[in-house]
Amino acid sequence: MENRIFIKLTEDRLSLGECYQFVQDNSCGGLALFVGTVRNNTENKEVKALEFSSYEPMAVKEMNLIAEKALELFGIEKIAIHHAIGNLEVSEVPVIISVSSAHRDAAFKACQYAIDTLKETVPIWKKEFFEDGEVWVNAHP
Amino acid sequence: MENRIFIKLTEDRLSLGECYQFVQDNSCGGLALFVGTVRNNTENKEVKALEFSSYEPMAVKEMNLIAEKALELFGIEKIAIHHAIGNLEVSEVPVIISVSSAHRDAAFKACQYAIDTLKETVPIWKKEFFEDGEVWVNAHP
Amino acid sequence: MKIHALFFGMSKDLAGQSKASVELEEGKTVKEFRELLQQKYPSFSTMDTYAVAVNETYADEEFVLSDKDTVAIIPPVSGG
Amino acid sequence: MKIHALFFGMSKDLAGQSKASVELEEGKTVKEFRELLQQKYPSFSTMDTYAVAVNETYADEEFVLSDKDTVAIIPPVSGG
Repeated sequence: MENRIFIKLTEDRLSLGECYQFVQDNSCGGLALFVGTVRNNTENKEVKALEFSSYEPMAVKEMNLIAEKALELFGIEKIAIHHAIGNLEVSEVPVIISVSSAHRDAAFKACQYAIDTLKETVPIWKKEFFEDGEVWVNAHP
Repeated sequence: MENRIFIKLTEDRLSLGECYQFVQDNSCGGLALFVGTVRNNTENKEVKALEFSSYEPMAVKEMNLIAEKALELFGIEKIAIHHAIGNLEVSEVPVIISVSSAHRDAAFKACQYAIDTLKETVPIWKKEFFEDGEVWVNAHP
Repeated sequence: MKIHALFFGMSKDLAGQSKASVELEEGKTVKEFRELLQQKYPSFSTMDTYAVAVNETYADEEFVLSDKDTVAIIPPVSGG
Repeated sequence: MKIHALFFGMSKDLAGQSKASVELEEGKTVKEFRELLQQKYPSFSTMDTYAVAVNETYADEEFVLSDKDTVAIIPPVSGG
């Protein structure tokens, strides 16, 4: 199963090409990708910058769990889940997920499953910086 | 609506980066892409090459209709639908669809809607070449 | 009246040409045009089915054709 | 027994540190560890909720801790 999964948690810039190349497979007819981008506003306040931090070993473990589960649930061929940590600016890419599959329906479902689950379970935290302060996203103090 | 849609029907190689760049938008949090690739086998026969032909003006018209409908149905931000015609080899890319949206669920739905509808309505035909002959895909003579 | 017929995909192979000028009586529908084509190109019966587009838009069987219409024969598509 | 506590996200700001060594009686559960943390870090009550991972795996309230376990405080995640 190992060579069908490519997990990355990195301070480097993510590469759409790298995620695409990894899952590309001549036996597959379809490939679904999701690219998360940093939005320039949250509830009408302009976001100046973002910082992603993580509990790194556990985040990698959870990302692997998602990938294994996606292979099992949807019968897909390959999956890459890459997440950036550190400082990101508006329009930069915190996450890329790519999935290849013989059937496109499974590719879409697995890709959506992976991003939905990542947002629920992977220990990564986003802090948004505004003109007048900063806030941990999802926390409700 | 025009600058939110990018339709291309071309003999050139398709570019994932071009589709990505077009839909990328700082107001969007999510971007879904679909990349079709040429499979190396159909019903266990090895495909040597493929040729895509089209009724060009109508194909472009139908691709535009799909894009307009996707904007309307799913409230997405932008959509690119690119299709290659001419000769393609195994692992080359006949189609790329990219969609950006404030909400990822709409991006996935619109992307899947676009590829599903393209495969039903856009006048493009694929001929597969095997060691021992050729066949029009979808035709049942 | 004169209809410009266009053949694509398998229908192009069966017709042995990519276009033809077809004479048709005034007021005829797509259905009647199909019947005429079947007479001119008997091998078309080997196609399971095909759709018809009039002036680059899909048209149903009851659509009434006009002089100089462009009628395209659209075998099952297989893009993507 | 000794528990290695790790603080992330908002809990790191509230604790004013990223880790701590916490003394806990044998046989205590995650639930009891939470109560102890609440005493040590009263400001934790300003967090709506948080999950707990023991040795890099999510653990529920009834999970019984062992000596040298690493217990991470996981405020609502916001990756992606």
